[in-house]
Amino acid sequence: MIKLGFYPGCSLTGSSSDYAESVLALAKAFDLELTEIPDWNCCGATAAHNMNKELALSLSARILALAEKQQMDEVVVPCAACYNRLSVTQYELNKDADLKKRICDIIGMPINGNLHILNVMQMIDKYITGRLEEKVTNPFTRKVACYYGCLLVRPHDILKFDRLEDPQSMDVLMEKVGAEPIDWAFKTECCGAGFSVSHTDAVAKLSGNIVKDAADRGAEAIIVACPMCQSNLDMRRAQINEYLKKKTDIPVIYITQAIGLAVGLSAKDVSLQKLFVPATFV
Amino acid sequence: MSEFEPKIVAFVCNWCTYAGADLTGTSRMKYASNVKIVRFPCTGRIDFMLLLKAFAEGADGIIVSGCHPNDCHYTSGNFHARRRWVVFRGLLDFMGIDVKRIQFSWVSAAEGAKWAEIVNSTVAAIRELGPYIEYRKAADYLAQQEKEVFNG
Amino acid sequence: MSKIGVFICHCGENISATVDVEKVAEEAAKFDGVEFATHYKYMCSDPGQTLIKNAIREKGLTGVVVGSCSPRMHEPTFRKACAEAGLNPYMCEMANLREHCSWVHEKSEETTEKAIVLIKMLVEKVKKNRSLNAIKVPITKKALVLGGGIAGIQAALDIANAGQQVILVEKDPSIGGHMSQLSETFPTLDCSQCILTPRMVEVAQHPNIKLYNYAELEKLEGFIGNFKATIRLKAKSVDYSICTGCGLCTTKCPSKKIPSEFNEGLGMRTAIYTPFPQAVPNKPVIDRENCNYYKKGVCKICQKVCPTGAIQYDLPDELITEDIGAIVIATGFNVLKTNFFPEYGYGKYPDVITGLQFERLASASGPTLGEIRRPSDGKIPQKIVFIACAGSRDQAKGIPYCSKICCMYTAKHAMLYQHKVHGGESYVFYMDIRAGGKNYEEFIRRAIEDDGVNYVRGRVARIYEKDGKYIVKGVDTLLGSKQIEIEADMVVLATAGVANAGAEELAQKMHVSYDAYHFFAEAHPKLKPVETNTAGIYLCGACQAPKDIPETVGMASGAAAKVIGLFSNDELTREPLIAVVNRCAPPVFSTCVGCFMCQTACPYNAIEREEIKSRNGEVIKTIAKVNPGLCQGCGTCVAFCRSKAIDIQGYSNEQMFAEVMAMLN
Amino acid sequence: MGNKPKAIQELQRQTGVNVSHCYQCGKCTAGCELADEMDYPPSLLMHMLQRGDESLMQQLLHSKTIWLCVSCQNCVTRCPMQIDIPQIMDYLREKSVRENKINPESRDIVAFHRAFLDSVKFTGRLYEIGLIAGYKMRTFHLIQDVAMAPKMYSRGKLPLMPELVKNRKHLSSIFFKTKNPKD
Repeated sequence: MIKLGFYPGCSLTGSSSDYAESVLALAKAFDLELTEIPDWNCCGATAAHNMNKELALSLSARILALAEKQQMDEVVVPCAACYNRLSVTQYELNKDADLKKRICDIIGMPINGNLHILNVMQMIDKYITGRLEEKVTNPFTRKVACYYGCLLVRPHDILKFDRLEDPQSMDVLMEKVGAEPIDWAFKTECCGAGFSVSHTDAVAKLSGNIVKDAADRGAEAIIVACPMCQSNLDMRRAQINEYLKKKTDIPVIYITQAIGLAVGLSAKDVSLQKLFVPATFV
Repeated sequence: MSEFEPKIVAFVCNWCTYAGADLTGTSRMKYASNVKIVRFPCTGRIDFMLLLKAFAEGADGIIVSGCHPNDCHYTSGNFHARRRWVVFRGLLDFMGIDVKRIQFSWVSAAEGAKWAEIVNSTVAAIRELGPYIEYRKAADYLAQQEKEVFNG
Repeated sequence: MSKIGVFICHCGENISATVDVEKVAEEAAKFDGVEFATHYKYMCSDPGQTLIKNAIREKGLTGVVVGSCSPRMHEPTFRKACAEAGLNPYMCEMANLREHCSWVHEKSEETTEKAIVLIKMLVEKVKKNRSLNAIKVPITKKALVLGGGIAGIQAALDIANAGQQVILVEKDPSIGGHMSQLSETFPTLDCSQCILTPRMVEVAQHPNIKLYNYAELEKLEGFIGNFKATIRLKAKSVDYSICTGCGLCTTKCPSKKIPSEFNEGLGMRTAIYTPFPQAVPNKPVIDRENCNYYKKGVCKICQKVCPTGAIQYDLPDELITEDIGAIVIATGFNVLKTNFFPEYGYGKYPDVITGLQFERLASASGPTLGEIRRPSDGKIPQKIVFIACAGSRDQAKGIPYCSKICCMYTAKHAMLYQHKVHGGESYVFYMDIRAGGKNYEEFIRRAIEDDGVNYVRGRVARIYEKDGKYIVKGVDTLLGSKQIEIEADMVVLATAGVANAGAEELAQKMHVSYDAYHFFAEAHPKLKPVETNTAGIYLCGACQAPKDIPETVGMASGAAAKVIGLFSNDELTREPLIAVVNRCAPPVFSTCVGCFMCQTACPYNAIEREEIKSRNGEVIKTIAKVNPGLCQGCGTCVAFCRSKAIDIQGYSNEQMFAEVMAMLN
Repeated sequence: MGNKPKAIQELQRQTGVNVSHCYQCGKCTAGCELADEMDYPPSLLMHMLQRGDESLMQQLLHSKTIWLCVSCQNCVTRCPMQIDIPQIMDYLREKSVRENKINPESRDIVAFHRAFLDSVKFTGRLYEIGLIAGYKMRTFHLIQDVAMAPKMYSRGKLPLMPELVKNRKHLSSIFFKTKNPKD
């Protein structure tokens, strides 16, 4: 049993509980033990760094400090936004000793700044890939559009994950479980992110373009690894369809759900029933 | 302390820093007159024993300057100088000579302003550190010791 | 006992305005060993020099110190004056009272004081100076030109036409370079091949030019006038002395699917090939990596069909050495073609091509015989987008410089497209139009005004494919930064001009410097544009920076003129400021202990081993010896020498110590 | 940095971005997902900062642009000069809030951010019902998305009780110490 730190983030306790459940189910299936960072708080997301940089850094810093206190070496952060905020915060604090001191004073906790922050692809790549193909019992034989969004790959200098334009990590994993990833044009375009509530029109447009391109190119599912992307593409489908003036029914599935299904977990295990746009082919 | 005018020796290469210092002149930029330049063909030529000699003879500070890395007129002389400087710095530490008394820098033929800046900042830094007498003291002491040994 | 003369120059008022020159002369006269000291308004003027010469003769001076401007300015002047008066020129030193004293300090006692110390330093140095004689070296009157593009061709022809011998080395099977790939040339639109091929033939037929195609410089030793170049003649597998160039082999070769370098991958070639029909020499080589025989051991079809029996599979690479006196580097450039533009899909989308590929499409001798067709499906693009500055001026991609030629060739491409595809629509995305050059601006205007090319000021963010079209997402910054999207059939990237892949290695082989982008560095950006920092090695064309044809040709003729100038003498004079290893009487012979640390430090391989032998031939001692022809006088060896056996003339240990001591005491 | 206007010097000090680096190629705007909704697209914003004019700075602080930027980082990723425009956006937003210059049309967005932070402030984690309630109170968009709530609830995506951080004192001290005077 490999033990890893785990930072679910707020969305995964609420509107994206299906993501959390599928991550945990997949981890369990591969003997990974994910331990939550005790008493974790919200990373501050877009709101904090839009309004108050110091607050944004402090909120994320507290999480890093708590993880370090538990002597965690690696922390799995499935939410792309949290993954981004935590990585950027650690980077900025390591870069600027004065800033680090100031932030540590604010949170009243020390920070070393050598935590390994893993997104879901990195977790799978590091601890699951080797055993993945042999465990596939129910290949996910669908044409899929892997959608990365902004926060997994940018800023590249800090995250150093995959390549910037036309990233491949999800495509490679999906191929391993029998899917046929398509080449499409909106892999890293923004879905509208934090405007989900406050500027729904923009979300409908940006997410609409993404859904349309995937559907036009014959994808049967959009694969994601970010709760914001998922909720915008899935839960906002009504507004999207209105914008597109067309009914699209392509489901938006977390990569952990898709891989989970492929390795024999049930639809219920990976909370597939929670999708707004149902995956009818499963 | 304000009365103290440090003596500073600058060991520079002919192609970059000497020419850069010429440019400082042609641009009529002013700097402190404490620094006097000794011209070498290349920083690679600079025998660091000369630096010790300069301290022994009463220098309060030293500037060593040549072409930027990769710009050496002789391709690699400045790299040798840089390596030598790294080793030499360790030696200075060991001998208890304050490394701050030596300013090692790159000034190209186009950096007249940078030369003036380096001279002025070095003069200010050395003025801050005060006259350098420890080395001479040590040298005198050693000479004395030597004499005693030989005389018996 | 030294008899030193000190001469203080006022330099008009340049020195005397802040330095009390009279006092300096007065104080200098009191220095030990100074025979005579004076000051004068302009020491470099004729009367000033006469003053020095007379003093040398009358007072019998053994050394001279001139306190005036920088020695970088007038050292040759005063040394020459001394020589004319019978004093060894290397007994003259200059104290820099102007650039390092009067101009950088205010008028004050300290300034005068500093001037006095500067004079004292040089007086003490000159006391330790020794008479030196200039070194004479013979010159081998044969030039090596590296690279057979238009730069190399021009340089070789100019040198050869001046009656000197030239060896031209080209790495590819044919000379011609990038210019032979071009369709038409700006700003006149005359056909590139039509103006180039006669020159190529002239090279092949010139009695003074020896051409080595399919060859590369392996090693370079020696120094100006006396280089020794080792050249690798890559195995061609074809005996050129028998081959008639009939081309039968190339038509019968079964490996036909090799992307042609000449056609930038848009056409195919065979394994035994001449790159293009007008190649010089027009004889084939076998590309061993792609030949069936070399890969699988069977085939030999070319050998069977060859009417003269010229195919020889077991010919190895050959190394030859040539003595040469000067080198012209004309190795050219390349265009960025790697996977550098993920946002533009270059390498992923077949119809997103480079400017050089477009040249091949537009060329009458190209894969489409001059018709503009999409590489993917052969359709004629009805809407085409050109993107300028693809890679250039792009710090993020590591190329902050402007590639200089792209503005012009992009206008040319758009113009050619409009001429060839009637009713076609062309767009050029640009940031600035740089059209400095005779008739260049007019050319751009013609593209816009007469041929109706749409120029859009802005950069393209990304390109993606949708239903067989390429969606180009750009911006028009002149419409208040308005986004625009063009559905194009084809996209041409004006990719940056970059240094050749092997440029760095070649530079290191020849000891010439290069810049951060691996372009070779000229000795002076303005006044020595064709020289390198290494004497006897010259530069021309795009190996120094991207440049167009007229500029390249001009530079090539410039480099040729330098070579011809050098060869107009039989001997070369060099400054004797070089290192020497001391020698003394037996049984010591030299304080050199033979550790050869100096050898590892020397950037010029100038340190040799010298064996000292007894009368009966036994080796008593091996010591270092400096080759005076190779030594450039950097002195790095001097600082390395543990036993103080090696010293450099003009900057000897004695001299430098004397200077430092004089300054501080 | 010497002769630049104070406001631009301050911007450079805070963000590390030298606005002079921009040469107005427009690649940021070309790739920006929201540029067509912005009153000043990113490249225009950069040029306004380059001019250094105080009235232009005021226009930016009052702009919709700064609130429309979703920090997707497309611009900086593709910028040939690697100019960190999202950092500038963060800086201008914070300044706009501090100086009370938020564009009226962007109030919804700001209201959402505030509601978000409030929620975090009180519970330590985001409590979505609380967030939406707070947002609605601030904007009076009372009926927006009411249809979604039951769907979310039925899928277990909308817990009715907030998750609470135990050490809420620690959280409020962080909020207190980083407090923005105008907030």
